[in-house]
Amino acid sequence: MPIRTVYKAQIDHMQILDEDGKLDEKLAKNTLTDEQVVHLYEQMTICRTLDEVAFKLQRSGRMGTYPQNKGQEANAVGAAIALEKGTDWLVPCYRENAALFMHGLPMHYILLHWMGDERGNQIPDGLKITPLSIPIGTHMLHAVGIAWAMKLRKERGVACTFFGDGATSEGDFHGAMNFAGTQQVPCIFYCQNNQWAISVPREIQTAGETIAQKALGYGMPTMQVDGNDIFAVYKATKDAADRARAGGGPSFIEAITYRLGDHTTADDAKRYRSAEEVDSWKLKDPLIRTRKYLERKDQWSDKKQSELDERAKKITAEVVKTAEGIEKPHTDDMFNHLFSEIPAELRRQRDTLRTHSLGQEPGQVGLRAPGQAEHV
Amino acid sequence: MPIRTVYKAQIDHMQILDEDGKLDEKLAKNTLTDEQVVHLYEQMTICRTLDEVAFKLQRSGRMGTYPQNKGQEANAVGAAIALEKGTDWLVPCYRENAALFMHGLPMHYILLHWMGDERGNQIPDGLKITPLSIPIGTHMLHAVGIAWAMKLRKERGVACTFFGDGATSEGDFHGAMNFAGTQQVPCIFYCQNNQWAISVPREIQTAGETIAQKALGYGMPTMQVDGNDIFAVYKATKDAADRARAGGGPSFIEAITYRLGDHTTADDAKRYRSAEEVDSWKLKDPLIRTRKYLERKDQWSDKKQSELDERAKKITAEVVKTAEGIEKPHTDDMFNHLFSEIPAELRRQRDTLRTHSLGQEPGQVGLRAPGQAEHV
Amino acid sequence: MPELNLVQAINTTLAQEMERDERLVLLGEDVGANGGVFRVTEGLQARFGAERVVDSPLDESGIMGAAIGLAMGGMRPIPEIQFEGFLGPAYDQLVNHAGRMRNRTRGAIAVPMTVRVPWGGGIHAPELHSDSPEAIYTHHPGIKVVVPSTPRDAKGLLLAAIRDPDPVVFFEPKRVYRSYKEEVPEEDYTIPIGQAKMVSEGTDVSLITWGSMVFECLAALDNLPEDVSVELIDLRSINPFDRDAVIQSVQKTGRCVVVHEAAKTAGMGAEIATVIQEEAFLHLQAPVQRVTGFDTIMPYYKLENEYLPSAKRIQEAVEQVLAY
Amino acid sequence: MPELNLVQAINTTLAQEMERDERLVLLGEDVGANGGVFRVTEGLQARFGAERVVDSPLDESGIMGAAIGLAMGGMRPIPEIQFEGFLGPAYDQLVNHAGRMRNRTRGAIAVPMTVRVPWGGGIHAPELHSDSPEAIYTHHPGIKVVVPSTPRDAKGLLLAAIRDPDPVVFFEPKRVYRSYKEEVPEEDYTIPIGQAKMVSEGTDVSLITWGSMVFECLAALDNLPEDVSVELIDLRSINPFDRDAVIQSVQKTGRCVVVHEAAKTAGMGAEIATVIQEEAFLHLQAPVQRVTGFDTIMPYYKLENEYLPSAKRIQEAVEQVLAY
Ligand SMILES: Cc1ncc(C[n+]2csc(CCOP(=O)(O)OP(=O)(O)O)c2C)c(N)n1
Ligand SMILES: Cc1ncc(C[n+]2csc(CCOP(=O)(O)OP(=O)(O)O)c2C)c(N)n1
Ligand SMILES: [Mg+2]
Ligand SMILES: [Mg+2]
Repeated sequence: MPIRTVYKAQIDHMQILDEDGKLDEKLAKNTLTDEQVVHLYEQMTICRTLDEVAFKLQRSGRMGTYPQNKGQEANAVGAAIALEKGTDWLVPCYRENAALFMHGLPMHYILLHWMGDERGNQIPDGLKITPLSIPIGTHMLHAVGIAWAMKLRKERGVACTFFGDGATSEGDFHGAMNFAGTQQVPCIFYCQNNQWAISVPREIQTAGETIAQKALGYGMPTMQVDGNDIFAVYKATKDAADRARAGGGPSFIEAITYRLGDHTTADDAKRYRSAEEVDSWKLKDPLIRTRKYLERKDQWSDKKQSELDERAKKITAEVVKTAEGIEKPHTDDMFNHLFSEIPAELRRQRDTLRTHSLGQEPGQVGLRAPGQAEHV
Repeated sequence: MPIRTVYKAQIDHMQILDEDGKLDEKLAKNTLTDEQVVHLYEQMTICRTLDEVAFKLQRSGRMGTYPQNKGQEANAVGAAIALEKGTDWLVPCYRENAALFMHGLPMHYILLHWMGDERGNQIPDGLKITPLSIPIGTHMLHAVGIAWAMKLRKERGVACTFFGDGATSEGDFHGAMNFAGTQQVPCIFYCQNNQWAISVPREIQTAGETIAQKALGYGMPTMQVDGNDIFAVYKATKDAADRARAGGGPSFIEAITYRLGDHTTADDAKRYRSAEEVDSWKLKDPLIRTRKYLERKDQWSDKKQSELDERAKKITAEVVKTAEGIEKPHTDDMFNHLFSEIPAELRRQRDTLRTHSLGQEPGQVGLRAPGQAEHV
Repeated sequence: MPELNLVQAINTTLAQEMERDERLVLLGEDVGANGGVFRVTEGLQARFGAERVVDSPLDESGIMGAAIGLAMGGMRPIPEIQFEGFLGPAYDQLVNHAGRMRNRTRGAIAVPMTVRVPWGGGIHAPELHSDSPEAIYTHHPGIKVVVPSTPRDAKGLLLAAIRDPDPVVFFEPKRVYRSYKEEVPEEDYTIPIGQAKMVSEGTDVSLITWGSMVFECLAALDNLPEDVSVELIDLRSINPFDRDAVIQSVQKTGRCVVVHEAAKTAGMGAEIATVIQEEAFLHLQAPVQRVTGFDTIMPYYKLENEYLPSAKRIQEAVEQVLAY
Repeated sequence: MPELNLVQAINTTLAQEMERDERLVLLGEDVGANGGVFRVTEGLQARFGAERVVDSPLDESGIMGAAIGLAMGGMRPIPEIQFEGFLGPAYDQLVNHAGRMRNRTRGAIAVPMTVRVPWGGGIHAPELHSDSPEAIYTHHPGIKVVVPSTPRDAKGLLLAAIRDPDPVVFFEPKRVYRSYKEEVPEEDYTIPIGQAKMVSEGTDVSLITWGSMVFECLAALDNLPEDVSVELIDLRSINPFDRDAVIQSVQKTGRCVVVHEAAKTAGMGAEIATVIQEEAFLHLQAPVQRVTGFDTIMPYYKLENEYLPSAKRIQEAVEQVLAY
């Protein structure tokens, strides 16, 4: 046959809860209960409150650079509730705070991290969470490896990794997708397409019409969802997790969302995007939409809202107190954890806090007796 | 709309000259003249003869590792004739010898390269060819940059880069495709899918059904062709080049082909693939098929064949003579070309052929007077 | 002469040279409308257009590889890598392609490009935003490496780098970006790559450094007794580095301390100390000492100042070398 | 005890340890049916199955990153990078993730993996198949680096590496793969990472090297006058390296030559020479000398032997150091 079709594909976009808080009942079936929605609304609100608090901490010099999650919270909470805490792994970038909290990360860890303290990454035992990832696009490979390990160990867990639209340009994104596909590992690739990578818009990031279509090259199930819709996020993640658990391999989710704040506190988004654009997305804010839904269903009230606001303030104030109450780490800390056992020369550097080696009698300069072992 | 389709795609496979040498006349319109076909057949034959000669050189210790092109020659010649010599750039891997020869590379350069001599890469002035690329999957980015430069300089040239199925797994493949797409550069991505990357079969390389679908993620026109069919290769490359010249940006071509030999002379393909598989592909050999076509059109004869074989032998013998006649490079050569001007310390290393610095009076050890400049 | 900080000096130099040479193309993440995350390319896209100041996809290997291709195709690309920690993904293209191209083609193909990279610690940034990998790109042959420490040097070295027919990595000490101003001549001038700067002449001990550590060394000098005569050398170029300046200085002083931010082991301090003992052995009155980052990962910012060489550590080393 | 070459020693050790520890997974290009391009993993896929001996896609960064994830997930991956020249694409994952994970999580997450990499020159291979980047991975904190030179050492070091709770780069000198045999004990034994081997004791000069250069040094010794007493040390581990062994040897001999294949500038020779002058300054009778690859790209094979340190160059340096 001179010309024959060898491949066909189609990608769908799903929305269940629209911008006015109206639900598509059919699609919503077997998704979130009202109780769960209330819970997610609370989690989103607390996360946003933390964002505001963090912003102020940075501005008053009490914290370093911080990336707000504002506007994207539905992705984190919708995915987190679709996954099993303690069984499934979360492998985040840095805009999924609420998901990490829901899976058990103490909130002050996030502040500690951005306060320049590695102990913010010292994930407590038993949690299946990896720390925030600073180098963009590199951590998805770790999710693939973790998922692969679970497959080899015949565990039922799934790894879900979050990343931005910009991250899909890195070579390691390609590698992660390809390894996940060839090894058919239980991994969910959750792309928070918030339209911007710092100042670079989606259209400059890739010539493809969607991000979702990137998954086609790896033979991977893929779809688009409204990332500001907790129902759609939940359903897409749950379906992907179910498929993965059943041995169906990896899935890709492109969630259309928007960061309402600056890229980080070091950024000024007004330099590169218009107020109209931001305003148009404010109307799609997941908090507003979820609240409208709850109100529509008589599950919410102004009173509940002010109680929640109060509670969020209290919780976050507590978190700040905890984070700021943690003393500056001892200088030993930067040496003690490089290897499981500290090598002799590094130990000397730790104990003397210097790299130069003079100051002792020549002949005994920093030397141990031969064969004398070093133990930590 | 709760669920709507946001993306659709379809990929076609094209064959014009089938395995029995039968042509699809409609598709073949405005492709290759008989004269051109004879020319390409000759080029393929000479290239294959060089392969055989090179194999023997390696086996007799007169050359290092060598990767035969055997079975894949139609890709090189079909693409080369669709591109403009001296205007379009060829950015090859190492299985496109015939294309390089057709665009002016002296044949002995290829042998020199594999004889462990950088002068095999010293592309003569005026040729738009980059040297063979050893690190897989990295050179396509250079093709994108070269194409980009041509676009910026408003030249009419196109860059065509060749690579294997294995190369599509590297991160730089992803980067090259993405940059080409976003910058809409005049670049053709020509993938010789010969089914194997050394011992790794296509199915282990990627979970996608085709390689061609990888281009979808970058919004790039893409198709599959029969890579052992000079007509299909020509047409696909010509269409892509025309589109690129007209400002239509990059294209992707997956050419289905097969290496009939070992990966290189250091490889033993019998370890990982069956004789049946190889035999089935022997029937699709581009040389056989092209000869059949020419015979069918009364353009070929046994006499012409033996004349050609004779000529190929003579040419390749001459090439070997030239390559082997080139004296071993002077040791200076490994120092002289690192930078446009050789730094003082490197010059010392070159002139003394040593890295240690003793042997002179201390106080004048290799030192020049202050401010005394070094000129090469 | 205008007083400029490092950011302004690089910005105006880029503009000046882009005006002069049409082949110059800047590319990198956020270099366009945003003017770079440090605003080094501010205003350049507005002035020279989006064809010459290109916001790239988020892919450092792509930026580097495409820049190599642009150079091969006759342009003079100036890729920016946003932070030195993100040179990682571009490492292969930089060392195995840019650094090899001229040599492996015996001069047939060259890669004239200047890779601009914010470099070093001291600004309390997140992880991988405070490293100093100059030794890595020096050990791999074929790439020139410079680290200007002042606005005036930056201009001269940047022009030299851009006009150099070979790849140059141009490390910009972040800590200095806005912390130091000096008069920068408006006219065109270059500073040869490979030439150190004598910051202060001295006879007792040679203090060799580069980047923001020049300022830390100056602070250390302030705390030393008046009668200690230190010769402070700002290396400026790391590959090639000014062997003559180093050797002559130590032949004079007989003592030397090398200071850098990077980890000690297999860092540039080792190379410099080794060259000194190779070439000035009989002049040496004391071992060459290294005051460097520790052999561990640059910590998050709470301990950053403890990691980086301090004026105090430098002073101590100088005193000990003098007392040897 | 069977006589094995390096390939066989590594192969049998891998098999032995895979038998013992179910968490071991090999992954890399062509490691399966083909047994690796050097046949180091020959027969292992047939024996342990395609789940534990995995042919990977052609993507070194993917191999490294997935291996890191496997380690984080409780496995003990042994990725193979086909040639050291192709570590380039995997560099970022190796130094910025594997090397940092334990430290950046303050011990919460570790990356126990052994990266096997054929290493070094001398087999007349194509470009990027003959490099020796050990200094690079030593300068970046957090990664252990070993280079065994003999089959027996390879076994002990490989077992130590696999059982190490941190990432180890295990460089295998290609030139030695099939050129040297020795008896290798069948039982289980480890050689501690960081411990050098005294190849021959001596009193006049210390000769420090690793990898295939051990054999080149032995050849040099053969050509030296009988009365010259050379202490030959095979470093075996590069990070951490055995400072005590080096320092004590030079304190005894007062003279030292370091030999390695990699380019001179900012190579490991510089670190070793610097440590010696720091710690044995007053014992030194002559500058430490480096016999290394030149500061240019490893040439294609016609000039490979001219690039690599030869017995003759080593001998010359030893004689000159002795005559100083
Ligand atoms: C490898 C790497 N390159 C560059 C950066 C600098 N940087 C930090 S965030 C960012 C943009 C990320 O965009 P995206 O992936 O869309 O995530 P978003 O911030 O929008 O959530 C960049 C370029 C980085 N952190 N890592
Ligand atoms: C970056 C890199 N990794 C590994 C290799 C070793 N290697 C050489 S060729 C090859 C397979 C290439 O397969 P493919 O791209 O399909 O091209 P083919 O040889 O089949 O034409 C491999 C793994 C290499 N040269 N470069
Ligand atoms: Mg984004
Ligand atoms: Mg192939």
